[in-house]
Amino acid sequence: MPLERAVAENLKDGDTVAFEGFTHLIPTAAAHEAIRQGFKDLTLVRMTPDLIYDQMIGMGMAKKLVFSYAGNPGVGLLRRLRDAVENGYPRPLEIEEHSHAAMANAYEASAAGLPCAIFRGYRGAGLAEVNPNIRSVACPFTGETLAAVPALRPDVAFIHAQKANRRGDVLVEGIIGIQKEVVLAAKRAVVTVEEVVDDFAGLHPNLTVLPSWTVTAIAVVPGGSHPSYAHGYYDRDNAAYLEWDRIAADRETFRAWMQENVLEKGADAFAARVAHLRKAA
Amino acid sequence: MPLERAVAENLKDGDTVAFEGFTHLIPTAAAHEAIRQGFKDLTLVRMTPDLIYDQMIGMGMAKKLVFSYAGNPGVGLLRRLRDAVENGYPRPLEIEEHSHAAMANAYEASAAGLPCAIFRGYRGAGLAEVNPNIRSVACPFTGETLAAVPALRPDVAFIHAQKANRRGDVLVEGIIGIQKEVVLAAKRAVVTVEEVVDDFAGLHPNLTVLPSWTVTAIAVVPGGSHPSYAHGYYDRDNAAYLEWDRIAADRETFRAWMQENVLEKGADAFAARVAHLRKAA
Amino acid sequence: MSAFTANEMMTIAASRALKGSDVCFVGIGAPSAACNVARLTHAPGITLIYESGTIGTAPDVLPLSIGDGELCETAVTTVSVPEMFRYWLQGGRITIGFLGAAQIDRFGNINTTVIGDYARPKTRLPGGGGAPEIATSAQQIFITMAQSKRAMVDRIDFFTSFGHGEGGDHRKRLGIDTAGPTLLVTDLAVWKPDPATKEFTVVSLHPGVTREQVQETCGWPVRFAATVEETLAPTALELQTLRDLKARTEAAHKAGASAGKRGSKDG
Amino acid sequence: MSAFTANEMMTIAASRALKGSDVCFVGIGAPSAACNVARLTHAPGITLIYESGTIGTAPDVLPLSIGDGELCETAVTTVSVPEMFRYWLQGGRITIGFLGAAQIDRFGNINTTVIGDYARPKTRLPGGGGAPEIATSAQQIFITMAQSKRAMVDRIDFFTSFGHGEGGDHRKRLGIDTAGPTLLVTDLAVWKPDPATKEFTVVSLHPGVTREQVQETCGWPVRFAATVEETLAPTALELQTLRDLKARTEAAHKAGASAGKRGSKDG
Repeated sequence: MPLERAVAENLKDGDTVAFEGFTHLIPTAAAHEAIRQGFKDLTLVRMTPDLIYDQMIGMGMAKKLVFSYAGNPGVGLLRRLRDAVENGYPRPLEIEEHSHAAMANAYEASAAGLPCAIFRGYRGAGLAEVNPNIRSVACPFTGETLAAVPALRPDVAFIHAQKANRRGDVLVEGIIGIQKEVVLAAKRAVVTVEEVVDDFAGLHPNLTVLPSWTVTAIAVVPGGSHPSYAHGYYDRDNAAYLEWDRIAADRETFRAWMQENVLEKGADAFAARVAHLRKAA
Repeated sequence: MPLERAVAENLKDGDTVAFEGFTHLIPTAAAHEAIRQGFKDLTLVRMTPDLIYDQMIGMGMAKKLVFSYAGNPGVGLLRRLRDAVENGYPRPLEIEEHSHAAMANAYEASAAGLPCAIFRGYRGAGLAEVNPNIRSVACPFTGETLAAVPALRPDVAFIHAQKANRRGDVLVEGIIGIQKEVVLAAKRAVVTVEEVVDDFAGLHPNLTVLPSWTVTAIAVVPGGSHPSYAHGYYDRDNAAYLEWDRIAADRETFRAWMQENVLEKGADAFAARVAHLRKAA
Repeated sequence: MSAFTANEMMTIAASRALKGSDVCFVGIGAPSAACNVARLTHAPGITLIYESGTIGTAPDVLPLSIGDGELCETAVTTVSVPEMFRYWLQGGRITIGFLGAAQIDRFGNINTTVIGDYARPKTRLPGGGGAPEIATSAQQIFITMAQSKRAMVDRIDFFTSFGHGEGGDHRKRLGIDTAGPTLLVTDLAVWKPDPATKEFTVVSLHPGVTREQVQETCGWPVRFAATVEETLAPTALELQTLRDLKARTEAAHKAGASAGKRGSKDG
Repeated sequence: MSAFTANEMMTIAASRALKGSDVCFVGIGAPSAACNVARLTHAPGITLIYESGTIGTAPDVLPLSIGDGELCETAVTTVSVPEMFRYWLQGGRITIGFLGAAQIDRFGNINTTVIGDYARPKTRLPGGGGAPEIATSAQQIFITMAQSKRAMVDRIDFFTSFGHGEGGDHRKRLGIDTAGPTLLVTDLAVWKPDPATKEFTVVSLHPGVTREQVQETCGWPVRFAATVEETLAPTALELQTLRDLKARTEAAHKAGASAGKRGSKDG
């Protein structure tokens, strides 16, 4: 299905939405489509909000951010996010902050149908004092106090993956991150893929495959995770991450860049962006 | 290292030990070596005790069994285990009985370093009334009552796997069951493998590999999971499972069979047992 | 159509209750045969899951165990056992849990644990395995078993897995929000729970079976629906599919010699 | 030996603290460089783990992010992020957690969350990521950072991750049974916690560094060990290894053009 329709049919104003990807397979094309469609009042969930959430926050689409590490990976801070948190520009942003362990466990618990996750965490950590969604339970055998966080159940999850087959099963490989858990945790799941193949015959039986009936919609967008990368397809565009630091530093520069590179473009622009990052044959 | 030494150095009388394998990759050779070395007062842990625990219980080595399904898979009951539970022969057997979900979660929790596992289980189930290790916790967010079981931390785990490399990393593939969790859950882990290869170069990055530093000892025993199977090496010996029902039905027949096939044999007997089960080239 | 056995009728009647959109958690034995007949006839899209971790499997022969190699070789993906019980069963992904039973009562409560007292059993059965959580996490439970007074009893000796408890809204009172047993297919009849009491009620008799035969092989006073239909006899396709499946299975499982023969296909 | 920078000295001094038997949870930046220099010099057996799920990785160039493709391509295995935090970190498999810091206090407590008040921050930093649990689940914590009064402060603004708290047995009082920060390597000195108070104490000054320089770039009154040694200058091998690594890294990361060049090796 075209990405435009997949996004329109599955995302609504006010939704809690996760565009997940752990440095690898970040669903940039889907995020840009959501920006073009101009959704409002979103609660954005992600372990590692990076460029795409900086962009959505900078465009004023987010009322709340649930996260565990908000940086431009390997570069520094996220300047649109800072502007929203520090100055309330373009609108104030409520934040719910966790550790990676908490977020990973919370997605996992939701995929497992549980209302909460327990883990050994947050001991001595300041977040436990500022986030009311960090609570505790006592182990009924040892009495040990364990941290508890609510399961993360987004209304909709977006991920990028390498391949789908004609039946609609999805393959994720390489750094698989949290891709499987977020799809199983969410009420609806939209996947962009690099390509569609006839079938997955010959694949090793233990790979990370999401059966077709766990996925709501699939859109083919080659290059759709640029400037992140897709293992086996193209490399990370490190220069784009460095460049983002400059673009996001200034409100006007940011606006102009978004206008030119997101609002006036479509999903078909991504293939060209990764052309120079593909492996030599 | 020779299996004899790997077992002698890692198993002691009175240990809590798990010989795990979920229909696939059952560590029969290791269990037979333990029988030959005549350990006593073991607490045997396994989701699916089958022939090898029937054998160890029939030989009087076990004082307790922790399990979730005690059958001869696809055939019926375990007759030596029944004799121990129903008649105390050759010695009484204490049992701690769980569901599969509970055992799987308990191994998982132990691999994850937690003191207990919580899950949505045992609702309306009789086991919750007869097993004091089934307790509950309330979700601190929803108030829902969830089942809790203590983490399973065996003194030693034995598994069978397909391959090790020269560095000592271990590959498990196909039906991976609980192999990884039990190794990470146990204090010591002994692995028998079909073969050793130079390295794992070219393997897909997301396969189930246990790094060398998670494994205490490795012994090469081709055919070591007969009459179970090793995916990619040989098929399940269904006839042996059917035949076991006859052997185990009678105390004397059992004793004679053990004498001939276990006590008077060594690990090197396994290769021949699977010769007719190997795939045609 | 040629004659058929009661067992064949049972398997085929059970298979008809499955839809192509179902995600089915399959027990070994009669459930496995019914699920695979459904897959090979009217429900090719059905997803079969075995608790060994194999998701979307399509075996050519019936497995002897829930972890046979062919289940993995033909699956969409094979996951670990903890993941199976956490993401797939507890995660609410299973539409139909298909169970057998050593003992069952009129409310679909199942015992596969012990005959007699738990601490001092007359017969120690294998135990629950996955059933306690299948019974409460799968959206619906189908049960299939041959009738006998030993198996269909007034009171089961142990609650291995919870059906409708004492009937009525007992599940809801325990906070269980899945439907529980919604179908029982025996070698004689098709049963469904009464909407209010949740007692299993005969809704259809297999061809040639009388009400008396059903009562004679059941340990509680059998209730029949207002209208009891006759189960449609197996079609030629259904019967042929089941018999071919059983014949392939028998050939494959006969002695260890199966390996060589299957090698050329699997290798 | 040729001259070396303070930053090079810092990385190399940190690398020396790692052993071949260590299983090291690696943060990006200086920790990553130190870990890889150790691997390429005296500790080839070391296991490097990045929180993206890559276990036993051996990158030829330093990754810009913790999830670069080469980490996966050279790893023994790559697991999911939940598994990484559950089995590998929380499971107690990590001997050394290697962290950087925006702010640190004398007890090794770290802040990477906010400068100023949490609710109304002057500067919103990236946050903790994996650090809160690395700090308590890894058997020991090594920290490496450049000294400055802005970074080494009397009181940190936020307890992102717990070091020795108020010092002494504070960890034990919270039920934390791991050792916590046992080493701090800056661009000027090597610090270790006092056995009793747990306050970081200078045990070794890098060549040419004075006590005054250490104090001038530190926001608390610095304690020096009874005997303060001089850090061994980088060996030729160490320096060459680090510089080669940095040169390879720079070449690889320069513009997107790296892909074509690396293709022949990776493909």
